[in-house]
Amino acid sequence: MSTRGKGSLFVEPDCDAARQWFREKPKRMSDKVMSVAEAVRRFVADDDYLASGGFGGDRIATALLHEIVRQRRQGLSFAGHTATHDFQILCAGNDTGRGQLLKRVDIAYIIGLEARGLSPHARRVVESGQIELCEWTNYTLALRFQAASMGVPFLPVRGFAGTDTFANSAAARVTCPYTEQELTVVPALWPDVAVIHVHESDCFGNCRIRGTSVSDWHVARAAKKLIVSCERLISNEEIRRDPTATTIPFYCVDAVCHVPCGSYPGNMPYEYYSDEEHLREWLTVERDFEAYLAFVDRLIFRSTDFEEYLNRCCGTAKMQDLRNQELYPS
Amino acid sequence: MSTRGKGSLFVEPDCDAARQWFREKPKRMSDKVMSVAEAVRRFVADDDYLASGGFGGDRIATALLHEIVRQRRQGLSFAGHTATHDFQILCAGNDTGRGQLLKRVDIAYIIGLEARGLSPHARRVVESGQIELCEWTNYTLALRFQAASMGVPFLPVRGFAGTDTFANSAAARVTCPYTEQELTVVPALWPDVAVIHVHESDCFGNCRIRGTSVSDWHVARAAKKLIVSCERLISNEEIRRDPTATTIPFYCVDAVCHVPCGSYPGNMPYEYYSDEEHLREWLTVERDFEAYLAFVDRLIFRSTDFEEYLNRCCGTAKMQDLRNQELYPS
Amino acid sequence: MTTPTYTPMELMICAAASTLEDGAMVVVGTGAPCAAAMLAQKTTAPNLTLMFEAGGVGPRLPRMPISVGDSRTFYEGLMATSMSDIMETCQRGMVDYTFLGGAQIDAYGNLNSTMIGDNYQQPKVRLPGSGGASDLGSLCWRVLVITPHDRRRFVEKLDFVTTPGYLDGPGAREAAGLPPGSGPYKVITSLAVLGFHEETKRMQLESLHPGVTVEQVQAETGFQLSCRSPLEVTSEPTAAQLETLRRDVDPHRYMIGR
Amino acid sequence: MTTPTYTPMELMICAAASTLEDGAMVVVGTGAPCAAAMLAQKTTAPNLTLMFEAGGVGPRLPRMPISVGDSRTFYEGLMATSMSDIMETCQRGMVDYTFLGGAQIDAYGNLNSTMIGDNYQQPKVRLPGSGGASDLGSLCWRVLVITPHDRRRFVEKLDFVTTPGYLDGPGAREAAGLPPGSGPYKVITSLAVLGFHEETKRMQLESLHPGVTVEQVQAETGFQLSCRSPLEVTSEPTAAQLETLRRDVDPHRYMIGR
Repeated sequence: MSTRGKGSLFVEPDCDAARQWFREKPKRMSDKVMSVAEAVRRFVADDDYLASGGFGGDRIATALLHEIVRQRRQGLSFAGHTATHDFQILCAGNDTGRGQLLKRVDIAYIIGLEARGLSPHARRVVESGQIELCEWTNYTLALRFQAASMGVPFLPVRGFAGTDTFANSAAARVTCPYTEQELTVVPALWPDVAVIHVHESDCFGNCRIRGTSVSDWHVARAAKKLIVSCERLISNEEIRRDPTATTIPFYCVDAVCHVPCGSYPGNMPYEYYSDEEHLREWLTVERDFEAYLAFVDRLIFRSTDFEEYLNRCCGTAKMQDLRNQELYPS
Repeated sequence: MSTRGKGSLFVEPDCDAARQWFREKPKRMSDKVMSVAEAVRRFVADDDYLASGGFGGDRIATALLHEIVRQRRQGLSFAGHTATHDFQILCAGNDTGRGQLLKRVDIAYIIGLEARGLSPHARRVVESGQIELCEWTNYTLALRFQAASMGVPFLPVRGFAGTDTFANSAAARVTCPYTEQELTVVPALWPDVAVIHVHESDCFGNCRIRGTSVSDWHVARAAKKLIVSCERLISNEEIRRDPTATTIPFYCVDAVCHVPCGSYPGNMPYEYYSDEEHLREWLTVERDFEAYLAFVDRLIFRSTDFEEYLNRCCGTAKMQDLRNQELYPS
Repeated sequence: MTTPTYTPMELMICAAASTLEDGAMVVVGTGAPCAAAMLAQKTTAPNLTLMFEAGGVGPRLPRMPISVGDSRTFYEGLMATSMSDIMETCQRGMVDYTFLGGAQIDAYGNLNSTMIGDNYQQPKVRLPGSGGASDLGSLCWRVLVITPHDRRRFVEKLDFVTTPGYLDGPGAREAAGLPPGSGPYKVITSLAVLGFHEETKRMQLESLHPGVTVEQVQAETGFQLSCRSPLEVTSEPTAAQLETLRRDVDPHRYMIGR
Repeated sequence: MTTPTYTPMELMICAAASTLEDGAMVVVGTGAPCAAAMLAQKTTAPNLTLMFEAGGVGPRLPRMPISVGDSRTFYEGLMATSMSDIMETCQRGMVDYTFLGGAQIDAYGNLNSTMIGDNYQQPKVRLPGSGGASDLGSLCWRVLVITPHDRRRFVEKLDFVTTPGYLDGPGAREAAGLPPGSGPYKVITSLAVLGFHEETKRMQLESLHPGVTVEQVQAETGFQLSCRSPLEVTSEPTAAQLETLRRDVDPHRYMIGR
């Protein structure tokens, strides 16, 4: 067995360089509320490594992802950690006549939308060979964020070995000094920027998440820059009323964007269910390239902001229906 | 620098043996409510490795610790992870004419009660040389629980090296396959049994903790057997009303003991503050060995249970005062 | 007594449900595995604990989730936690079963969900990748597969090994550092139920669905199959299973309508 | 104008408070360090974030905690988290300062809080051990020490190196794998404020408390001290500092009464 997969490292697991970054990151409790457009303008740069919170179509930062596409960022690397609709959104920045938004992708799960099927446009983008890929799994990619959030260069895992997934990753093998057992280790991954949608945040970025946190506890701490969007902006007093509920502390956060329904068309636990109709429309329209171009033109590139997108796809009656589906499922 | 500290491993970091244990652990949602006496009788054996939740004098499982002493367990190993009053309680089982409860201790912090001073009897026990010691730090001991809860044989850390603490630990060094950097690693630690006091549990052992969790998230998952005591026994319906609040799931838990005020004389966040007067009494009385023997005889060995102890040390008026100190500090 | 009528999908779901004993823990996905786990829970295994890789534990599933991360996976659940917590719980040996699928499976139960083609750089079809499959297939004790049975799927050699089965045979999992004693357990197909030979670790026929022959199964399988003896006939769904499946598990016929 | 009167402890707390700049993050313990951090927050550093090793972040301290794990450490706090979260936050480079103490300190700022004696197996006095000290002293950027100044504490050679300072000199921390650029920063004693020479990494006098001489400090120090030039006089507490300290930080005189 080879002792190192042949995949490329898109981010060097250099703890000391990361430490220096985090040392210099501003840690004042300042008001970080700003528009989605401003947050993306200030904190997402070309060639950044991007991570996206939630679980593909659940608690995703749709508004921020749209804006990254709309502002035509180029050459991004991306962590495809069960990336479903989020990856589909980003792919609107490739092969649609506006350069190439995605350049390199660490893959655990992309292209597919779980039971809903594969995204034709995401397949086009990935199969064209224009994107450099490195293979991972959901857990090993989560573990890479965890290593970064812990500030160590690697973490061990017992799975993953013996496979072509390992062979096409950048994982390595070490010998356990106690058991002499060979173990797989994965390198720390500090995203340059992460976008995470949360239930509640105060203006400083102290955030609460209800329901599963997926990998966001670690993503938030690993990210060099972090933009959160929130369903509700709450007071600092309210945060202080229940510090146990704080999932992300202010010192991880660079920008706070107030975006009600911000995970639409994805599911937001305790708020609204996913809009399966609209997600089906994406998959259907992607089959016809011309129709697809018109679709993303209208819904993303020529929408001023997320509110306009929301109004075009989801009126109040439909949102009420999604709320009912979420709160009173049957 | 030596590549391995000269301290002894009290528990082998053998993931596969642990896997086998966890495979066979019963995982039915059965009613696990029982008395403190029964829980200790069934789940704490002589020669077990014991871990204690909370932070020494904060959210500690006093009733369970007393009962372990009262039932005269022998030859225990113990994780001294900021062990203050909890360690002091266990030391009542050594050199008090009832054999030797403690045999081996992984030390991060013992003997001291933080700002309150050192425990004379704990000093007697430790300085006598009858206990085998291995040195750690609060974080590296926490990390050992984390490795066990993750199911891997070791985890890396950047601190701790170059010291006599390292030299007297069982930590080792490995080379990072990415950075060629030498790194300290610590071995996984699966306690045979852990005792943790929580705010709320249902009868199956689904538990909630409010305030800091210290290392209990990992301790609960690393322990082969887990006894929880709780301030309040709540319904399974209440647990299901807010699954985000569950800190410890039922499948980690072997016994649930309903013990209101169960952390006394320690602090229980949002419930009652520590009884500094009583803690001072412990420290004072320990200076006089004969007086100390009479003290623990009366309060532990000749008390039937925790309720009797509580009645002897803390009447309702005092408990009300501790509640006020907790809820309305000034 | 009349034989109940049922579809192949119903048979597969019921056979899978019968595999899960009471008191077990299982990480499930969406679709048929979820239906099987729900059915088991509502019939023979009321103490079966369902877990989902995004962090849901012990929900009262109001209906089948669309995503393994959606809010159904912790609806009135026991715990809503993290993906790491779920994976670590598997890694430390707590989880008995997981269900996996894939575009291809070989004789050792290795699975491919990454790509079709012979060149990684230029795949004929790029599939989603491992997701949690390779993790769960490495770390849970027993892997169950529910799949249609045809030669395109049951192949001699995978285009890409995404998830380890028994790799290239006896001892290979252990040599790769995977936990001893874990691995593929049953493959429940549209034609038969297959297991793995204790020594060779190769897939073998354990029971044929009613009316199916060995020749039929072999014809749809790209590698040589052996048969366990005695070779049995797959138990048909019980009336109770079918009633619960149709009325309580999948009333909208998302799965059983396929 | 009259000189305000103050005790040595008040001077130490005020000097420590002046070291903490606004917008910094600091892991504090109980006692004098906590008083210093509270004082800084209430005077010159309103944006100072206090963290406690058991998991408390950003409390509105109603009074000084007795334990670094007690509920005061997250009273009306921003987050009540785990010990690992705090330590990991230090390890990834987010935390500027920590306060440590010990029974002994040497010229390189190494600290002993484990034992007194020359035999580990049979110590003359067994002390509590590292606790979080060795972790925090390894992982935070700058270590501050507040301590009484006498020959028993300031020794040529520690009986036990619990917490790494600069170990045995320049480059030693880095060679041991500790994060480059971190280490002891100031030692605030009952006699003086000391720092560390940039090249030799040895402790040196930076300022003498009013009325104290170099000879006095050297007499109470078991190793050779150099002096930074110019050697200064420690700033006396301001009237505002003293008022806030006495009225708001430590009204019960837990610390300043010592």
